[in-house]
Amino acid sequence: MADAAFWAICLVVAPLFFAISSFVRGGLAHVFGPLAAWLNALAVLGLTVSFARSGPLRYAIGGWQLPLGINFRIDGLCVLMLAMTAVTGLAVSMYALGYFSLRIGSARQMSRHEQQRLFFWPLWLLLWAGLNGLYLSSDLFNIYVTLEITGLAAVSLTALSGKPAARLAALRYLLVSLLGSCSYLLGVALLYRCYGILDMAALSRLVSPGPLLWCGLALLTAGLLLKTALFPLHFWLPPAHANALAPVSAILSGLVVKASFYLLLRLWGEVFAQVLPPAAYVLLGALGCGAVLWGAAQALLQKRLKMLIAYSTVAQLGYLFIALPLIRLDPGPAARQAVVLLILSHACAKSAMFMAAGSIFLKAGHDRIADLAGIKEVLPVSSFAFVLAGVSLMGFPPSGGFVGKWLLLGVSLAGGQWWWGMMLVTGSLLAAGYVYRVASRLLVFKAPFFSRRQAIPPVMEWSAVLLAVLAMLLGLLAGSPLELLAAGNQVFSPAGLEVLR
Amino acid sequence: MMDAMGIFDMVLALALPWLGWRLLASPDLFRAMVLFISLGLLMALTWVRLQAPDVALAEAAIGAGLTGALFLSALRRLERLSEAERRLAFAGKREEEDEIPPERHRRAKPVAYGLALLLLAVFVLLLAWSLAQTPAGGGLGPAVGEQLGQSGVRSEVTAVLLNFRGYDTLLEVMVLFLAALGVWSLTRVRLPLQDEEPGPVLATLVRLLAPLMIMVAGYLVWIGGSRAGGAFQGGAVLAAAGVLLLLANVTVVRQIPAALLRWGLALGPLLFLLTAVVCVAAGGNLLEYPPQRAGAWILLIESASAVSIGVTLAALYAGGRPPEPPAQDRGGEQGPGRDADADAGGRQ
Amino acid sequence: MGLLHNLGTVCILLGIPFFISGTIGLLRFPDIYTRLHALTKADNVGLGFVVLGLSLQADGWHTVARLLLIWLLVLIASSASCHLVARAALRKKIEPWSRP
Amino acid sequence: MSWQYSSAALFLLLAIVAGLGRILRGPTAADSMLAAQLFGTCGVAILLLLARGLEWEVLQDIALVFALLAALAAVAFALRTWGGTER
Amino acid sequence: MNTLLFYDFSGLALLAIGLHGLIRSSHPLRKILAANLMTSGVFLIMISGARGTGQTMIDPVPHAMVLTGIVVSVSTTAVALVLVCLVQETTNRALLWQKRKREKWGRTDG
Repeated sequence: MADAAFWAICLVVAPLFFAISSFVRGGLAHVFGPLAAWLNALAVLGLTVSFARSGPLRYAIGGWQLPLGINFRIDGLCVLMLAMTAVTGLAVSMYALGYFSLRIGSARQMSRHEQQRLFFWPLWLLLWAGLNGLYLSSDLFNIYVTLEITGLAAVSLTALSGKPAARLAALRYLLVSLLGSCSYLLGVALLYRCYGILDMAALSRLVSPGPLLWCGLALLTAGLLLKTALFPLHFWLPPAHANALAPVSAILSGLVVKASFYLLLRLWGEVFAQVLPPAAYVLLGALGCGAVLWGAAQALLQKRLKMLIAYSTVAQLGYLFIALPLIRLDPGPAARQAVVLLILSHACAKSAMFMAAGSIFLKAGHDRIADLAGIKEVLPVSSFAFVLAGVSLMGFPPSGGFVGKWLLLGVSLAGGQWWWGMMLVTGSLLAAGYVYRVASRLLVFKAPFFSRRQAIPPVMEWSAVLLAVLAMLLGLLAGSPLELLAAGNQVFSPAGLEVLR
Repeated sequence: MMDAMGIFDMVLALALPWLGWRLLASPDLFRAMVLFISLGLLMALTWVRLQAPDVALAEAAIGAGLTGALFLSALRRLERLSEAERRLAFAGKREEEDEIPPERHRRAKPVAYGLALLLLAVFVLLLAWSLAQTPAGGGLGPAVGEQLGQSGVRSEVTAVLLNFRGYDTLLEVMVLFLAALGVWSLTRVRLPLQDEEPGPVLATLVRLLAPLMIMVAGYLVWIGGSRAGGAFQGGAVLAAAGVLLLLANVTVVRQIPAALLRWGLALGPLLFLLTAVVCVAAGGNLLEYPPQRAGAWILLIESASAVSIGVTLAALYAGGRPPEPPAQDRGGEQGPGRDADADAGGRQ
Repeated sequence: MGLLHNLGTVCILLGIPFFISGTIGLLRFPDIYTRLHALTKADNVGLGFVVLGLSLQADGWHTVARLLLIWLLVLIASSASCHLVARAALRKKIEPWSRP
Repeated sequence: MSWQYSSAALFLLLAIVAGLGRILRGPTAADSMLAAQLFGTCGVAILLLLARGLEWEVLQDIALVFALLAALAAVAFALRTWGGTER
Repeated sequence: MNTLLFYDFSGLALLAIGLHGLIRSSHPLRKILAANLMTSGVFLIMISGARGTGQTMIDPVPHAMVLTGIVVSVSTTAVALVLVCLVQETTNRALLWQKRKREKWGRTDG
């Protein structure tokens, strides 16, 4: 019975089960968490193998056929996103294992530290189950519920650090995600009222231009843009990602933001591809350019390391939105493969960066960039991980970011719209700016660095390095994941839809 | 011309936005919350007029009962803080504040606000026009009607919730569990000091109403199969009983051991998950009940979920995790009085 | 059978003026304590008449029993809450209205 | 649905809306507490009349839950003033 | 203009009022009240769309969606309210909002 459907069920049921059991048996939380992480990695491996063999699959939950029941749709893009979540999630879980095993000095923080350790694992596993459910499901309302699980778990994790700034950021994050979910729900309601169907694949065949369709689609997109923190709506992201605990920031920036972009990619690339005018794609691309410029500018000005990384997330998301008009421009697979590659490499690189920053913060006691000089003497591995992740974020060959941007550059020049390519290049230069700003502090040799006697467990440093190396190697071994994408089906071109029945 | 029920609909449809507007515009927060509860009850009447009895029950129990009680307890906590704040008169007892970015007060420029209002108005008009344009297309009603036979229950909404789209409800119960988990991770519950016994009238009222509420909750879960009712509505009424007990500060509620509470929260989600997995083990798809005994499975899931929903919503009203017994809290840091969690630095 | 139905209708129509008088009392009375009287006493009698009328027209004893249970519950709840509200008002030292 | 039920229900709804007018204007917070009272009686009456008029048994269950919830709201409002005060 | 559109427009009005309140109001409790108003407006639009033309059966799927939506909105509201109390407690300054006038209970009290 070890076919793709079985592994898909394990991907949703296992994290939920371990989340509940780690809540009930608080003492064993730090055992259930990593166990669930390894099981998840195993399930994704099984899913990839059986998917490569048997091709795309639709699984009817509860045995009810399409118009009524909810379906899992397992295709190339879904497997890649699950693999990204599994790999990054495994690295973050190992990092968190080390992070929470640290004994914090004073007794006063003992119970606070104890609470964080107890509640981190159930919240993180519920978030993970929400992400897996979101990538697998092909039903718009079911995706609304998984978005809620992911959003609520992310807010609770942000507020877990207990500091006033983190709680204020969590409250603002919650209000924004409340507004986003409400507009997404209204969009789903209007589409259901118009077409009477909730499934994405079926909807893409029924869709025809009409006033209610435009309103519904506009609301869906507005809700998802709020949750992806695209440029004008990004105000809630930096404080939330910077003030959270180190493993939580890695999860938020690496994985949670990707879920809503994945949905936008599905809706704009596949479901409503025929109906949407090119001008809409150009608008999103323009907002993406704004995000790249504004994010990079802010990152250059930041004094705190984690704020710099958070603003770099805003900038990197801009690249993904620049890829949308290019997908519309080029019928071939190049732009689609590029955007998937950018998503994968950003997830690994950004998580590695936040993990390294977390180790640096624990060792230095602060994260002011100006005073970090000479830390490489004390934390060589984490500094190397940070710089390596920064380099792959910049899009330096052979990293995944480089291959993605190179493909996009090719598409934009071939299609004659050179301004997207030009924006990619300036964005990369700006990214180089803020990465070198930090790297120069980390790598330069300076007077002995005053640091706490805090011994950083090696698992924390090496999980960050491995993830950074993976982000770097993604460019070289880009072949296998991308042919997975093709093997499944031409995800976004109309030809692919017939396969989905 | 318009018969009496047509006027009834018109009055109701006009009363809702009017009440919503006055609610947000009212200067006093307590009155805003009373109006919010009245709006919830009027909304329940609207659901009755729109032939949605299940939603009317849920709106009355959760929308008006639970959410209103949540708001009132939050307002009470905030006011108690402002009083305590005045007593402290900023004596500087606060630990050195974590460096919070100074909030640039974006003066609400009238131009930007006017523009946003205009944009909102245009979009609402566009939406209104397009709603009027498109006839309400036939939804999945007929499809549900055909398959109702094999769903094991007679009420359509319960069939859709528990069988056709059972996966949604599984994730739904997880959302509630997650909310309780989030609230527990944020703070510890602050039980009000018992400075005076609740009056005799209140005590008898609670002694009368609480058991009746629990009975009605059981009735709603049982009737859920054939008529309006079910796990959510039953759970909500159960939670209303819990809220009543918490409000009247009944001492038995405080002695509930934390372990029992944890199992109460985890029972529904865990059982739902296990039945889903057992269906797979029995050879069907996820959540595919054996056809002939689907009704029994659904009732089992509903009753377990109702208990858990009741406990979860009451825990949400309590607003924090139960105080740990001193033995477990090795750190001995029993945050006296206000549980000032804020400890700057140390953990980022 | 028509007699019971008509009697029921008469009872229902008798109940409505009580509700209206309760509402008018609520609107026009000078202070909280008198409004409490208006609302609690008049409306409950009105509800009693409506329940009586409906039970006359009811098709079975179980409906009558259910209606009476609901009415009894409303009676208990409104009298208790009237007491609680009045006590709360007194605690807030709201002076009862006296003829100027 | 025969006229007496629908007209009675209409009058009761107008009574509720008029009552809400008082709650909006009511000078003291105690006046706002009357809302629960108002819905407890008029709301339940409307539901019972609609139950009989539309021949719909379910509405009586809703009326029962309404009565319970109005009682809970009234207790919540009243306790609002002198409930246990934390330190 | 059948009665169906009454409830549609009423839901739309609730949505607009809620959105305006969410943006305009400064006290976080009012923001959460406004958010709940918005979701009620969305539910009203969903359910009034479910009542097909006269003779066709009522469509139960929007009812199930609204039930799920109500439970989601009560969970989010509960977490939001606890967060507001904590933010007020620890920072003691209304950072998210500027307190133009102190929301005091009973100010209008007799």
